[in-house]
Amino acid sequence: MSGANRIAGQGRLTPAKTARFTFDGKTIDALVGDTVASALLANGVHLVGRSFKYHRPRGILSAGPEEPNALIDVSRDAARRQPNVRAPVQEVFDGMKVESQNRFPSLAFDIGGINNLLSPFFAAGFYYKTFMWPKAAWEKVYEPFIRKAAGLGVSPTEEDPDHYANRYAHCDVLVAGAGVAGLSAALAAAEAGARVILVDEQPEVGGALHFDTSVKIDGQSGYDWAQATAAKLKAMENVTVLTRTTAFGYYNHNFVGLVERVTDHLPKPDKKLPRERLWQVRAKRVILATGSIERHMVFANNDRPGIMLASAARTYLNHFGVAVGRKVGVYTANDSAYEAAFDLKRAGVTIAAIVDNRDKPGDAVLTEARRLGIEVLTGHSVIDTKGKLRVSSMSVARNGGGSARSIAIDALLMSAGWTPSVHLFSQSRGKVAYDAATGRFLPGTYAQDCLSVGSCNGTDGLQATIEESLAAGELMARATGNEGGNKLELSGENAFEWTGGMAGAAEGAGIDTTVKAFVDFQNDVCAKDIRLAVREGMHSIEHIKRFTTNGMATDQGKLSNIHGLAIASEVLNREIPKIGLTTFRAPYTPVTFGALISHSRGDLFDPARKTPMHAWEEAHGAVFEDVGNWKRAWYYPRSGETMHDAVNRECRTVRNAAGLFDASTLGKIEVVGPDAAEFLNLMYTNAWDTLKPGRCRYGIMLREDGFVYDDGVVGRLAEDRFHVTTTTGGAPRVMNHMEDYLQTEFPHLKVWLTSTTEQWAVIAVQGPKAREILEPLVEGIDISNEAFPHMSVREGKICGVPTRLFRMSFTGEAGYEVNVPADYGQAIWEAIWARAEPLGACAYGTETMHVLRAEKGYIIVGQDTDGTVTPYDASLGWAVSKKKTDFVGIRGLKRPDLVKEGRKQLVGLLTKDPNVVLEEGAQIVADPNEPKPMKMLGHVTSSYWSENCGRSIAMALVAGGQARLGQTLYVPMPDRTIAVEVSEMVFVDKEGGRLNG
Amino acid sequence: MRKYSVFAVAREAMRGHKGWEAQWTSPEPRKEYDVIIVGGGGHGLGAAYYLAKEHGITNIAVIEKGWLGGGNTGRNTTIIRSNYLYDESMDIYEHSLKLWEGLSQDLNYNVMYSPRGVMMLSHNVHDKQSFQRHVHANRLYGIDNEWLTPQQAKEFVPVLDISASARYPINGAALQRRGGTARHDAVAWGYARAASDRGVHVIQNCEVKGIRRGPDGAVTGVETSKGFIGAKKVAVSASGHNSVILSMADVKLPLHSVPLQALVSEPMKPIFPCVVMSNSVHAYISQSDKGELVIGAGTDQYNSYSQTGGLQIITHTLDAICELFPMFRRVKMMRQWGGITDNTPDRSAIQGVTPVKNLFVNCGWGTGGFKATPGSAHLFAYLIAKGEPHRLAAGLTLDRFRTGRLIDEAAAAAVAH
Amino acid sequence: MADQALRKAPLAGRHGGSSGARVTPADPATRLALRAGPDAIGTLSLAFGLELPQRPKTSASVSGRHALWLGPDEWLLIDENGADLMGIASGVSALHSATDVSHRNTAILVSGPDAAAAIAAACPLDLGKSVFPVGAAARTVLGKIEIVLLRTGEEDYRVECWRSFSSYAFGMLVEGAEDAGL
Amino acid sequence: MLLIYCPYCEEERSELEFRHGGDAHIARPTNMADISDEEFQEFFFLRDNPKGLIFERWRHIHGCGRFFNAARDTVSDKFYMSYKAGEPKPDIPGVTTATEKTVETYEATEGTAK
Repeated sequence: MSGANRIAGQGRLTPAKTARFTFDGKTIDALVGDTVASALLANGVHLVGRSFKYHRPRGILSAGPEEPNALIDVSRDAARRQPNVRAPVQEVFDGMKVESQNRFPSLAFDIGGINNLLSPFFAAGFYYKTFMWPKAAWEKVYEPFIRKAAGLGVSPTEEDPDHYANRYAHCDVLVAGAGVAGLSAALAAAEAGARVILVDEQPEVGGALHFDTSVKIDGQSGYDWAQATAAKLKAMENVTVLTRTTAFGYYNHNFVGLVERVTDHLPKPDKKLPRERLWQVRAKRVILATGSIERHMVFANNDRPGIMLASAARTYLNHFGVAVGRKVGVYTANDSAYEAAFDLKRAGVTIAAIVDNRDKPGDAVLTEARRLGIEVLTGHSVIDTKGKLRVSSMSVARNGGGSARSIAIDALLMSAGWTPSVHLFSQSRGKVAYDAATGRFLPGTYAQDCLSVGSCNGTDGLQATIEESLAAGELMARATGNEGGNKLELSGENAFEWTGGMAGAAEGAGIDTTVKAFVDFQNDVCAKDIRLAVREGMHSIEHIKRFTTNGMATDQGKLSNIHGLAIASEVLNREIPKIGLTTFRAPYTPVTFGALISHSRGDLFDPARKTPMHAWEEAHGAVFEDVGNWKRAWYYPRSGETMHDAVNRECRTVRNAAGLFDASTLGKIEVVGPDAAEFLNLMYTNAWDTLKPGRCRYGIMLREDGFVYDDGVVGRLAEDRFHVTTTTGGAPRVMNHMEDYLQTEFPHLKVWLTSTTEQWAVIAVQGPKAREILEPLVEGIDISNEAFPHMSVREGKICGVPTRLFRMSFTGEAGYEVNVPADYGQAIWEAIWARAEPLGACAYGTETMHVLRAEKGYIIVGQDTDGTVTPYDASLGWAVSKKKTDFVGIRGLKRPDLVKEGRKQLVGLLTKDPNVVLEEGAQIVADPNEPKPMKMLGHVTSSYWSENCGRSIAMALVAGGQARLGQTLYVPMPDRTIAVEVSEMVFVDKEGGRLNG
Repeated sequence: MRKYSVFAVAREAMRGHKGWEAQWTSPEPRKEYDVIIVGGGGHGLGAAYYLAKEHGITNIAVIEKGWLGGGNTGRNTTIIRSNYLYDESMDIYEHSLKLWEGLSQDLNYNVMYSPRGVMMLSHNVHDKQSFQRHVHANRLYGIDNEWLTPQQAKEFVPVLDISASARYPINGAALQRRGGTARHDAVAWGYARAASDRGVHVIQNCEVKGIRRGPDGAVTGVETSKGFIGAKKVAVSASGHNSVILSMADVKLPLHSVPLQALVSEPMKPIFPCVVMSNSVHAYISQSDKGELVIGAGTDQYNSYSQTGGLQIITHTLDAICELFPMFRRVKMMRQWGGITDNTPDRSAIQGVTPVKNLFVNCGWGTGGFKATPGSAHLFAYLIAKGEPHRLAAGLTLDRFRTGRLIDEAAAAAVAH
Repeated sequence: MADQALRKAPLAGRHGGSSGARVTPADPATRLALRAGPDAIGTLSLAFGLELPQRPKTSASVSGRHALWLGPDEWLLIDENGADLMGIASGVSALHSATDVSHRNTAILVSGPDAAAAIAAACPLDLGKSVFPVGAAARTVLGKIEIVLLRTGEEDYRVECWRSFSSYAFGMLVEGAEDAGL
Repeated sequence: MLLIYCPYCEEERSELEFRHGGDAHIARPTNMADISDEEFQEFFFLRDNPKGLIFERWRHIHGCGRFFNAARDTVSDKFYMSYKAGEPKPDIPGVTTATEKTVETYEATEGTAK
């Protein structure tokens, strides 16, 4: 039922629990617990994918995340589709849809396979040498062709409906990997009382115990011991065990990123479950028990479907109960592959031969092979294979020459030995060291508080691994202050100790430059390509990698790196460590963007800040604009009004009657203490000690380099208390800027700062009827012109609520800004509105605010200034104290280029045709007929239709602007040139009488 | 040197590619050179090439601590554009872009310059003002850069979400069609091959340990891990490490070096046609010829020479990418990495003489040096040969930090570029 | 003379979370940003009726009034009963700065066995029992915003944030609570 | 993501709570108005940008709010110590320069291809 190659009595899956999915439309019967790879193999499907460059048929190489070939597209529904999934990692579930990738029209017949025939032309780096003529053809012809042929899966095109979660976690000891080593270490640390997190990428703990059935620990089978140990750990309060969880990145200061796959194996996941959960772990200590990965053998045509790693075949048999073939060959340079042959043989599979590249395999495995009647060809190599969509035979020859013998097979298992997984160690910035005796890179110098144990540390032997791991677990627990527990002891035994291993091309990979002996399967990098790279002068392993793309595929060189290095080493005749190792970078295996962003999507992507009056504004039809994180009412269109209509109406209304404006987003800082005035003297260009309580002043803040940083109105509430306002966008940085100077430059000053931006809702009431609107609502403040003149502040009540009432104006009209505690904002707004509306007032938004202030020539920092403008450039020289001996920016202002003639200065611009509104950002020239590049004198910073003036108005930064008043300049646009006259910046009420109205 | 061509490739294909020679030679250093260039990245190798080609100086060594192109040349996201704001910036980047347009042919090396367009998304009124200022300035200078409506932007990049319901809706975009990408390694290799062909010595694994000066204070050569090498002129172009090298001659620079991170996704079939940048949501993205989405992240906040950075920088960038392109949430990050960028206070480069005679510096390209490679190299060669800056690089001199004549692209480049 | 206006809390009507972690808006409270040097601590403590904490990450609480250590010269005072904290401060002559932030902040209560895990969805602080016991308080971050966190019970936390960020904070805590409660 | 010891909070906290504040121990001249252009350039722009030991400012902006100083290695990113603002620059015994190689190097290129 679940596949013809399922062997009764083998494996750990339950035959009664079945699942069904489709592969390229064909129904596949599987068992719950199968991976796509094991299910396909059980059903005799070996052809699973096509390679990247030559589109060669490819099968399943591995049983783990190192898989380079069997990449598939997995979907639950149209929007839940995931390309480039590793078939040996993806667990099956009922109803899943699996498609092969990178083939057209079908997996068995792929037109792209032509590339394989053309491969002599497509040698490594060929594209650097051609496609140069004609010039435009690269982008128009060659590149689109290459792009279409490359790539693997197809990107999702719909928004991902799944959600993802994040968890920050802290622990004493994080253990990465839950094989023998990791479980032992976690157990020892946990028994000592440490807060432990144990993670493993597989659905169940056990690591190599999944396939290595010869291991016994504490008298149990290794796999059973692992499950029992995990159960014990899970029951402990101080331990978190996470399976299906990959430690993908090891960052600074023992910060480790984990990704937990929560639902990808479930047929009908609960909608509440996140698809994946990101764990951001800060561990006091880390134990790396990441094991090792078996390498393939490099020989001619080593990539046919049916050729796979020996340990993978063992996993498929011992865990999934699947025989990967019926007549299986083995090609190895390592003892471990023999055990695959033994297991398969015992399960009834024919072993065609074990071809051992070595003259002398380990005695124990040799003896056992003979006992089982398996032919062993020592000192031999597989020099070629045959079989179009699945391997059908191997050619075997004695090393050093001699005639080849063809042996019929339907699967070929290979092992060139084991590569310790030092990825996380290396990501932690530890330095690996090459162990020449065993031909491995092993952890050398540690950079962080971590230890490697087990085979990733080069520890061979089960008992040695257990003892090392227990000791490490205890040591790390003790180092983090845990005193509990007793010393643990565990005994392990296994059938065979493994020896051997090789790196690089075996015999039969050929120095022949036409042989395809694959080093990197996915990227189709062959031994000959590496040799070519070296011939072309690529002597650094990084150059070799980049020139050939070896190790740059989705498996990031887990299988290919060491082979590539060994081949380069041989050609260059230099030892491996002299060629170097490419840097291991996170992630260990690819991680979805969704998991990495976790909650940061939709409303949680970025906070949308709303003022206390937002609901009213929304209800009254406001259109909002984004200003920093804030949503601000932009304008209030009435039925049938365009933006232009609405803004014109609002502008007229404010000047003729009055308007209400939500100014709550302006930054506010309470500056309190006996030295408050002295502090502000240093922070602003103006003088503050002369400001009387109850009065306000407009202040300019500079950076130390003399350029305008922020501005705002500051009110003095008492001798020792100021209410400072900042621009909306500038609020946080101004606060930080002030704290910086206060704490580090002027710590002797007795003054404290508190952000009060959000304490106050601010309602600006502006216009000739402003006083009439407010007067009856205000208690305890005489707001008459005499008692409360322009630029004053008082504390009192409005509608029974405490208020800080400012008499100030950013419109040029008589105006007030009503500050009330934020929770009362909407109620007070409504109360004011109830009086304002019958008097003909309107609510206005930021656009009208911009127009009105421009009519008065008031600048907006960040729009009319850009970080290169001094107060003098902005005609604000009057606000720079001449008496003070110090303020931030005093020296910067005097630098040669800041006092030079001809600087860009802020001026007004009037178009000759009053109906033409300039575009903001448009550039200004003196000679419109000058050829390009033209000399640009400056640009338009603000430009509006002014309904009140009945014409357009603009502000601009113009070189030597003040000296050009009255001059005609030009604004060349794509379709015409606009003539403008340089003018003063005040367009309405030049005398300022309305302010005091 | 054998010319690269389709015919050469075909000929070699017939004989197993046995005839290719080393792209550059790796000789032992001479006792003395006319010019030593410190830093074997694109800028340094390019300067050597142009010195040889245009100024007749061939007795040159390019000294590289690691492997050619192993610094920021080989670590960036390969964006090329010239739509900068200030004259000084337009001068250099447009000069560079013009050289990019003929670089493959000039070097006889396909650097895969691909003018697929660089689109900068505008999300609010402030963005629009700023981008239109760029568009107009570029137009009057003679640089292509056009303003697109949201609909026009979507026609160019079909995967763009221009709905009003986005957190930061798109209200337009600036597009430079001549902008695009190139193959970063090929730039280093192409210059190295062409320079080597003209007699330049390319010396790898040679670390500069000191700068020697004569009695008159002028440089006389460099101490290296391969011993002392004399030089009449020393030119430093060692991105990320310029402060360290220049400090050997007691020259202090207005630089701070910070890690800049980037990442690629797994390869996928073509879905993304050009480069898209967004300053407001802090993201930039393109798709490589291999099919990987290439995504630039931000810089870490602290000085570091570590070529690594924090995960939060990556996640922050991906937040923005997935906000702009929600279909990419199921795409996987395959590899992240970092480079060391040296940044100036005004985010514009420094190229010029130093207080030490015959010591020249090219630094401070920050997060955007790749696009400048040919232009910077070409003008740096002029500076080294003539002893004074070329007209197009005259604004990049060091004295602007004394006088205050800053080229403040910082505001325009709030996001790494 | 106008009537007392209606008060409208930013999170009015919101609720959420899971059986493992309930997320609810706190009632309005009065709050004070209090700054003072060491000399004034005694006098201020007396005036406010609780000992201003002087150790990092600690707080003091007396019948609904809390004083949270935020920095070496900085406390956040919260009075759940709405006492006039500014009034109390104005009676203290020792050098200090008191600023009313009652409306700047709003608070969210997270309660239940999975409360800590819910907060850990976006807060990098170690909330382990030994390092963040009942009474512990700290200013920290929650996703992209700043919060002040106070552990009020074994399974109870008070999350203070600025009002315009409260919707984001609430949404984040609800997502965290949903995931933590699974 | 760094783990930073705050001398005021007396414990290590996540980098997410901190903001870097540039080089430490650069005192603002008390006679600011009178310094020369060169002195201003030195004070405001020129930096050592050291590879190895750096003294830098941090602000625990989302914690206690305090500015403080730290000694760190810019190659390994390891902190040697943190100390309160205003305290003198400490001696970090035996540390002056880079402690490890920083770029991906390979050792030699002398060997030629076979």
